[in-house]
Amino acid sequence: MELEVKTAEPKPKQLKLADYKTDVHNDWCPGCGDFGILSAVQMALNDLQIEPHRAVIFSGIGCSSKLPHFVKVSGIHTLHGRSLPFAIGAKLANPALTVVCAAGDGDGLGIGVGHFVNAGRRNVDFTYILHNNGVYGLTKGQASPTLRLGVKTKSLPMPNINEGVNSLLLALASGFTFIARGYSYEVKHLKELIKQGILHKGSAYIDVQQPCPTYNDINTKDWYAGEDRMDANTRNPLPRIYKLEDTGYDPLVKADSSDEEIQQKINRFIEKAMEWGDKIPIGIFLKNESVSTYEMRIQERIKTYFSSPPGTRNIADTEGCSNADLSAFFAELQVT
Amino acid sequence: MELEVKTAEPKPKQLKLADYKTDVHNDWCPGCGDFGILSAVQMALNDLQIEPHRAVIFSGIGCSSKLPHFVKVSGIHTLHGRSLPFAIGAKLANPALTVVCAAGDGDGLGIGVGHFVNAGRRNVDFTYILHNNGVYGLTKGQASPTLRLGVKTKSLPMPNINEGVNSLLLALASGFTFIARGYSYEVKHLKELIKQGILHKGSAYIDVQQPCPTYNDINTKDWYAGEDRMDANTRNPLPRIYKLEDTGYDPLVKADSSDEEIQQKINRFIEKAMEWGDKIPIGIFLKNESVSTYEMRIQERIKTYFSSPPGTRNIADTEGCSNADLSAFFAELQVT
Amino acid sequence: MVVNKLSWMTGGAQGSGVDSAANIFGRSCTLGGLHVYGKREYYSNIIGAHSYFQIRVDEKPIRSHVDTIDMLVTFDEETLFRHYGEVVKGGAILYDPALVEMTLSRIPTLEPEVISKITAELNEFGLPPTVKGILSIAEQRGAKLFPIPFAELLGTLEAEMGKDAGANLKKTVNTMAVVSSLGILEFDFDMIVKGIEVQFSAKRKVVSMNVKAAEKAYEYANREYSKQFTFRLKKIITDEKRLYLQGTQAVALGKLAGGCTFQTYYPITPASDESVYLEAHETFRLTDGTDSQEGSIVVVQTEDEIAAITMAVGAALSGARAATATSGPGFSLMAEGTGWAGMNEVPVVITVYSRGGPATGLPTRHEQGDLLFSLYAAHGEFPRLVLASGDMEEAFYDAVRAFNYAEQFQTPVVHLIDKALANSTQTYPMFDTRKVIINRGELLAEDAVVTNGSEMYKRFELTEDGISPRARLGTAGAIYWNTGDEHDELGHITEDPENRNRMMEKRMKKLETAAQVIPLEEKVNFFGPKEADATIVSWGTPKGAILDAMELFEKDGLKVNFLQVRLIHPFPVEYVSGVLNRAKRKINVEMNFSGQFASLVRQHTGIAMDHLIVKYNGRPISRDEIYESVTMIMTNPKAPRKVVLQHGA
Amino acid sequence: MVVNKLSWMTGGAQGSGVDSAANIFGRSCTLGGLHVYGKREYYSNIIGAHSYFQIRVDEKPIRSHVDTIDMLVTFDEETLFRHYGEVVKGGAILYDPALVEMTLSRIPTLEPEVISKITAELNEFGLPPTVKGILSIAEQRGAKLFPIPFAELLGTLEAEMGKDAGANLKKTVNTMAVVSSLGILEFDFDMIVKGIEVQFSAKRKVVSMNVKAAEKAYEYANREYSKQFTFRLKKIITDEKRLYLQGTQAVALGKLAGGCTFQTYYPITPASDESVYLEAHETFRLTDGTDSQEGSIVVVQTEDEIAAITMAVGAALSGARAATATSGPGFSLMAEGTGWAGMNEVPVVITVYSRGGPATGLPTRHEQGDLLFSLYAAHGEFPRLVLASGDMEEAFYDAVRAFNYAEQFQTPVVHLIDKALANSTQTYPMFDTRKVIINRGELLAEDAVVTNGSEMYKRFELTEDGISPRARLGTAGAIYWNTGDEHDELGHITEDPENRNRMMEKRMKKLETAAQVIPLEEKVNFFGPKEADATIVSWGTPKGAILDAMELFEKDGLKVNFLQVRLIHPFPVEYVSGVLNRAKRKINVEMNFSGQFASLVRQHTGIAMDHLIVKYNGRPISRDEIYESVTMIMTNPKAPRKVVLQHGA
Ligand SMILES: Cc1ncc(C[n+]2csc(CCOP(=O)(O)OP(=O)(O)O)c2C)c(N)n1
Ligand SMILES: Cc1ncc(C[n+]2csc(CCOP(=O)(O)OP(=O)(O)O)c2C)c(N)n1
Ligand code: SF4
Ligand code: SF4
Ligand SMILES: [Mg+2]
Ligand SMILES: [Mg+2]
Repeated sequence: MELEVKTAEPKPKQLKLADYKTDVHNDWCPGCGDFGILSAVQMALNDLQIEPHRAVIFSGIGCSSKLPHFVKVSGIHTLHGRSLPFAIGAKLANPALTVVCAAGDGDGLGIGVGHFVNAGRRNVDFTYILHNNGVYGLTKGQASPTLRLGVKTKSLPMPNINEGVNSLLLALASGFTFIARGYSYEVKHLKELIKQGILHKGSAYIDVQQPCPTYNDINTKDWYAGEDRMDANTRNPLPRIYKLEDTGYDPLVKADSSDEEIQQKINRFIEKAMEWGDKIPIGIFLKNESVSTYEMRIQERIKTYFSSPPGTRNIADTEGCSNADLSAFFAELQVT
Repeated sequence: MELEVKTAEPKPKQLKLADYKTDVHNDWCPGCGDFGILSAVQMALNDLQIEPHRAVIFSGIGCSSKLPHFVKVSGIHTLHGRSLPFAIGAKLANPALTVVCAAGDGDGLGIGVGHFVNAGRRNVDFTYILHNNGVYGLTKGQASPTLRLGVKTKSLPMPNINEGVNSLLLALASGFTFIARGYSYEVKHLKELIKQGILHKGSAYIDVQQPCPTYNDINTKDWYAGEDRMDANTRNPLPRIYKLEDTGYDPLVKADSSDEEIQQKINRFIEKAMEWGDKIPIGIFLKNESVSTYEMRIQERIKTYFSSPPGTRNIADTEGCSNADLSAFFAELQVT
Repeated sequence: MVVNKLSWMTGGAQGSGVDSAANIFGRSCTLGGLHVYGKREYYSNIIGAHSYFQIRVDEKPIRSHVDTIDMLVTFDEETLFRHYGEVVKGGAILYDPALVEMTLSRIPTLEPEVISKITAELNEFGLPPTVKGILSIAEQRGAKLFPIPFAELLGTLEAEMGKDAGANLKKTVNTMAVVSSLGILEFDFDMIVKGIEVQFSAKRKVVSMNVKAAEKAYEYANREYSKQFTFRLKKIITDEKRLYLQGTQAVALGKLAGGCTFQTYYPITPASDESVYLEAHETFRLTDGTDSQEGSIVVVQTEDEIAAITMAVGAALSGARAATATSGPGFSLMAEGTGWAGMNEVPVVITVYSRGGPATGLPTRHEQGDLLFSLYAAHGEFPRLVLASGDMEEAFYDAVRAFNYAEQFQTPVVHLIDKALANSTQTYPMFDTRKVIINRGELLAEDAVVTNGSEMYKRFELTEDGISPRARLGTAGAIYWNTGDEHDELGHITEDPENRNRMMEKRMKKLETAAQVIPLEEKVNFFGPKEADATIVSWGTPKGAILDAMELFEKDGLKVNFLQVRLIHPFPVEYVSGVLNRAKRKINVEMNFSGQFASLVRQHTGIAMDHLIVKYNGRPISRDEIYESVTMIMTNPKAPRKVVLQHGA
Repeated sequence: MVVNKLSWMTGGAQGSGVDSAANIFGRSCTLGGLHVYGKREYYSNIIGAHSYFQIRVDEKPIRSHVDTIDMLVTFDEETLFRHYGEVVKGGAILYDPALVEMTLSRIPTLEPEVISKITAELNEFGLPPTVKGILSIAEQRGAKLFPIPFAELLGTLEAEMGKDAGANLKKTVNTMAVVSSLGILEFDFDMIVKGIEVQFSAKRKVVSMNVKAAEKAYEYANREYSKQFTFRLKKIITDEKRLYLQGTQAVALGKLAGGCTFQTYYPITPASDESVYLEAHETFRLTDGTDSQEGSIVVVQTEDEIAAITMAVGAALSGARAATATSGPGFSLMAEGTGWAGMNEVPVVITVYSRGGPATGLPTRHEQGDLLFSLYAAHGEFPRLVLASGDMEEAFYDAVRAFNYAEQFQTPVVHLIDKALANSTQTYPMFDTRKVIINRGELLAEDAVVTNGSEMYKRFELTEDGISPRARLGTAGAIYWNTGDEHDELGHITEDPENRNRMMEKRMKKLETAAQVIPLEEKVNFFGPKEADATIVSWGTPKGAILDAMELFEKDGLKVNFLQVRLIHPFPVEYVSGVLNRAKRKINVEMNFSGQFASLVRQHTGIAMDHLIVKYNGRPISRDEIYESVTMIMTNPKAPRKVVLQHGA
């Protein structure tokens, strides 16, 4: 499968990368992995030439969740853990919007994980970017749900007492139809993942390994780059990050894939998803095209859903009165 | 692996099954699958000869969550979706308690699934029984998170618009160390699962397929029994339910299992967990003995945790004054 | 003869068809031009526990239940044991004579309290603990006993219709019981047939069998008992168009009329009935005359109430008139999301159906215990509107207004309904959808966003009245930001103290604006004479019982007036002060323990109510309770400050 | 000479060592026997945004900050731009002369509001938008400018210590700036060395380098500027044992002293500092004299605040003194769990650290906006206690009392603390742990459950005072049930209306019991003369500013007294009414928009406050603000009813 997305031919009034940037002061720490994610988001939107007013970025609360303020598309900075239901509401009310969510790992996999699991069952068309830094950044470095058992980052008084959750596996179990992992210092690669996620029809989950130089002194940029382990021969570091697509991994499940094929793909998925430590794969783990979106399911019930969605349907007549003709419903209840 | 648990030699003052029953009127619908689960719980407690005051059953809200009132051990009928954190609090404050949770599928996998996922990371020693009936029983039959896409049970105005979640897969992704499935009309088998779950050191998850004759007219007792599909030859129904242990399936992961073995077991697990429809396996899917319990992790930090746990540690001296000697902490802050 | 004035009741195990039986009665009466008020009581149970349905019938509109029963229609023993004591002298008990030997101890669902009360009474009378025993007490107190030999009647029917009908015939027992009562009342049989047809419109097949059963029962009961009974129901010819509906339907219809296009919910008693109704009515026509089902509402069942409120808010951001409906436990989970909507000035409607609290409480029982919580839910300070409807008609129109207010003032609106209203049934003159005005406030049209090149659209522009022009997400030219943090006009985070002051003042200003803009008649209702010896103050569903009791006060020559507050927040301080300053004896009526509304009145006006009439046993207030308690307060100089009402099974 | 009376401030980017610098100052002063009050302000940011630390020093205890700065100690330009205007005539500004050419526009973190204010002022004076410009303004207003040539001093040091020290030396700039100020103040150098030692006790290696830097800075600044400056700090010999601590530490220590053995939390500003402190101090000795660390607390970081409250409740059921600590957003999520605890009579303590709301609001700023929410959080009615501490000492003892109340009355207790208290530092006489009495109420010992054969232990036994003997889960003989549904004495569900009444009355009775049992001195504090011309009423942290201002009123001959309410619920109605009925001019002081406490006073007493002094810009109230606003109200007959305080950067 091609990772790179061929983008639209330049239109007469081509939007530039700068058009996706705000002049809001960015107060992330120097060296924070979030900068790479921000760039990748802006680049992806620009590559896809999405008109800024048609895109909305939702976020929760955390360092990472400040992201929408730095992107010049509409941005809804919601509550801790709640970006998904806000986003789903907005998307279902106006299915023409391009909806992206940015959440922290505490935000999305701790307090907000109930929405994550339940979103999987719906397959609403959005792209969910999880800033996975192993810590609660904005509250000063407590362990996040992805930090592994026994790890002691800088600001923990004791080693982590909980096991870390494998978010790729969780996304699979929850039913996400697009599952990928990126790395915040592989900006171009990440940009392609985000584009693929946006183009995918359905719920796309992208786990992004994001170093937090301030609080996570274990999973640092150097660690990902393998600076702590040198190849005895080349004397070069042995990077932990590698690309799935370089191994011939095929994430595609089609509507007509056989059960056997699917089972095989899932076994492969799990094998890759469980890799950690010495080898950390990035790339697209799953792209399942066999599942309808929630919007399509609504459309089956409400024939005018796409043409006249909840957000923009006219509800009043020219005189400002309700235009709902409820006579049929009143008739059901009428007695005299 | 043996499913059956050899139980303690009858003690002088043997507790009888009746000792685990209350005389509270049971108001479940006739034919409800919950009755089988109730019996299995009572039998398991009795088989293990657990003294009633040492056991506590927690539940959420729903038909199924009325269960604790019918069992004569302490019973805490909590809030919708919250049985797990209540139970974990009680267990951590008194690790000598035998803690069982009973929850509905809406309760445990809808509103409460955030606690489920996060409980997996802890591995506190409890047994969690999920009454999986595909519906929200007590609120009159809305679709629960396990009901599959497109299924239209009796009380739904339209076919289900969400995909169902696979709770076994979810339990695996969350980190549960004991994962099983039972069927509420296989009471003895279920009883053994519950006993195994209680004896397991860590978080045990038992999904119980539970027919709700009132609202779920799809996954009925007859359906599980295969009454709708007859063997052409024998003219007997072809039951959907079968037992994993009859197929030689081995759920055991030991502390010293090799990575390869674990990967294999997980592949097998997933294959089985994904079976549905024509073949529905019950039995123990996973018993992972390689993970420490949360209580053990606390004990490593607080040496007197088991001997003097939060619930029963003495906090006052004989005169009724605080017995905490905080002089060392005050010294840290003292300035003159 | 008492004509067209009746208090009627039936009961039985949940799932045994009590509702459908009662509805046949209710529908027949309404088809015959009569008004009804019906009240349903049931346990938090699916099958087996006792439920009952009390219906009052009259020629004029009635709005409440009474404490007594003129006709108790039963087909099981539990209903007899629970309700025999409520039947008036001269009233009737219809029952199955096969049950007379049934004993009290055979009914596992009776609470110890109930058993001991009955036992005490039986002992007093020296009677055995059987149906026979309690019937005997009832008879001694003046009730007429009308046994209906169901088995016999069924036998005849079976003989007529053939054996095959047998099993299904048994299911008509409810119908037979109900129609027996109508037979005794000599009500127009055609109306009964129509009633059965409407009731079983979804199961056409059973109609004829039920009609046959009805004929038998009608004829038998009419023949045997009519002459002994002094109540009658007579058909009335009217050309008024009427609805026979439940509270949840009234709200749902109001939402549809009000242009609600997005509703989220998580199942909960009694709120989810509203959402399920909406789901089943998700498409409809528009008044543009086209034949297509262009009208629609998307109803989403969410994973919990946190998602319900936040998803509704998300939809509102995209421009939908969005709402969610819930009850106490769900509302508790919505606090944080409501605060976010307040901070970001998002119009969203939260319909809260109060039920018995705290915690899970009495999930199928009644209470008005969430008043103060609805005012203060969520940390911090932000504007919100709280309105409370007193009956179904108000609920319908308030459902519309809630959206208008939400969009006019760009803020969450809590619409308080309660269990009693949700599950009662009542006749109303047809609602007038032409009265439904849609006011979307300062919502910018697609092409209305004009920003000159360098200037951005300011979602939170500072204005005189606190209201900033609002754009939907997706509007060209109107990129903007929201954040739960304090923000500037663009919606970006800022912690500047001066901006903070301006934004707090801007948001809170909207409460003042709302207080000015909303007309008085939408805030309060005032009933009765201007000058009176007692002034009742209340909110929500006690309205019906109070209004019905006021007719009795008038008859008694007692001068009582009644102030109903509908807009709870912003509180109509001046008007309420005015009324209370004039009032001689100030009586507060509400359905909770502590008199929450009375404390709110004092908070706003400094005025302490002289008396609190409260009720917190989970059962709604009846007309009789208001009548008796208010009369007692007015006539007894030593009346206690707090009167706790106790009635209800 | 002004001796031992100083308002001092330092500031800088987050992460640049502002805190540690300020603490060196604070510690040195406290080690020298002086009292300090320190206030910290910072953005919701990790690195880079401006934070500042203001410290007042005095010989007697002080409890608040003031609006002016006597000494502004800086090492960056932003601090100069933000705070130059606050320096008093005769005060000093210490700064790095290398920064004087820095321009306003180069600082991206300044809000537009701040920039335009400074620009306006510079324009007025006709000065350029540089550090030089604002220093010139300050100088014209009478501030002394004391440049400290950090680069030069570092150069000398490097020369002395060798090149290797270079990089690390740079980090001592903060120390140098702070010590420079102490040098000018001629404070005892030994105390400074001790202060540095204590501050860097965890990083021993850097101590000597900092001491060297301190020597240089002290000597330079003392030599150059002492004579020009009229403030001095002098060491005081005292044998009073004192603590120098923060609010979160006071609460944490109170919890440990009070026998809290189980604390849950979900990270949130500013509450989590308390839990992190507890986690780092999870084992300790007991007073039985043994050497072992038998004392312990289990601290659990949960997945969210719903889990935090419910897990704490679970632990309480097992007998633990259990608590959770949170701030507004988290508390919003705890509503439902709190209601369950109320319904099941579970003792649990919820420490709520108020911060700027609504929603995410101003997460690192101050507000008392959650008062009414804390009273009504959760649907339905149940008893709860709400207490609010006014300072750290109260916070310590109240943390103990919260558990005693919770167990005595078997109900949730909300302990209101706030951001100002959480993050300020203050000196106190050593807390007396012998004063800590543990009252576990009716908690049954392991062997105390006596039930005769057939009779079961009744968890919810009906009693006179509403309190039923409580057993831990796991107690032999004491099997019992809890349910959020209404229940009988055993804890099983029942919907019986009479039982409902009894249980509601039983639970609510506990509020009356609490009101009777809790001694007045734990409910309120009264300060000042009995008769006065103005009575201030307040709650929580304004206490410090009010008390400090009262010293000024006394000097001015104004008669002012002050009622601080500590037990908010059950409200001390009689006492408060008594005080207010005697009061001439009633002034309410609190940190929120709408005057929540004033409305509560009116709700309970009918008495309207004459004036509200409120503040909602996110910054705590200062002594000067109280002094000025109260004086204005007392002297200006046209003083507005509502005075909004505005100070704070
Ligand atoms: C309900 C609620 N609880 C707690 C908080 C406090 N809080 C703010 S940010 C944050 C965690 C951020 O961690 P993460 O989601 O991993 O994002 P990061 O800062 O690491 O990018 C928390 C707990 C909150 N805002 N709301
Ligand atoms: C916060 C909250 N929301 C909603 C409810 C209403 N409620 C009661 S039971 C129930 C669902 C029960 O379904 P399930 O958990 O599947 O249990 P079952 O009845 O099927 O055994 C719901 C939604 C509640 N009690 N609390
Ligand atoms: S704390 Fe960590 S995640 Fe947050 S901004 Fe700093 S480096 Fe980034
Ligand atoms: S509704 Fe279903 S789950 Fe509930 S008691 Fe009845 S049969 Fe059982
Ligand atoms: Mg994080
Ligand atoms: Mg269920």
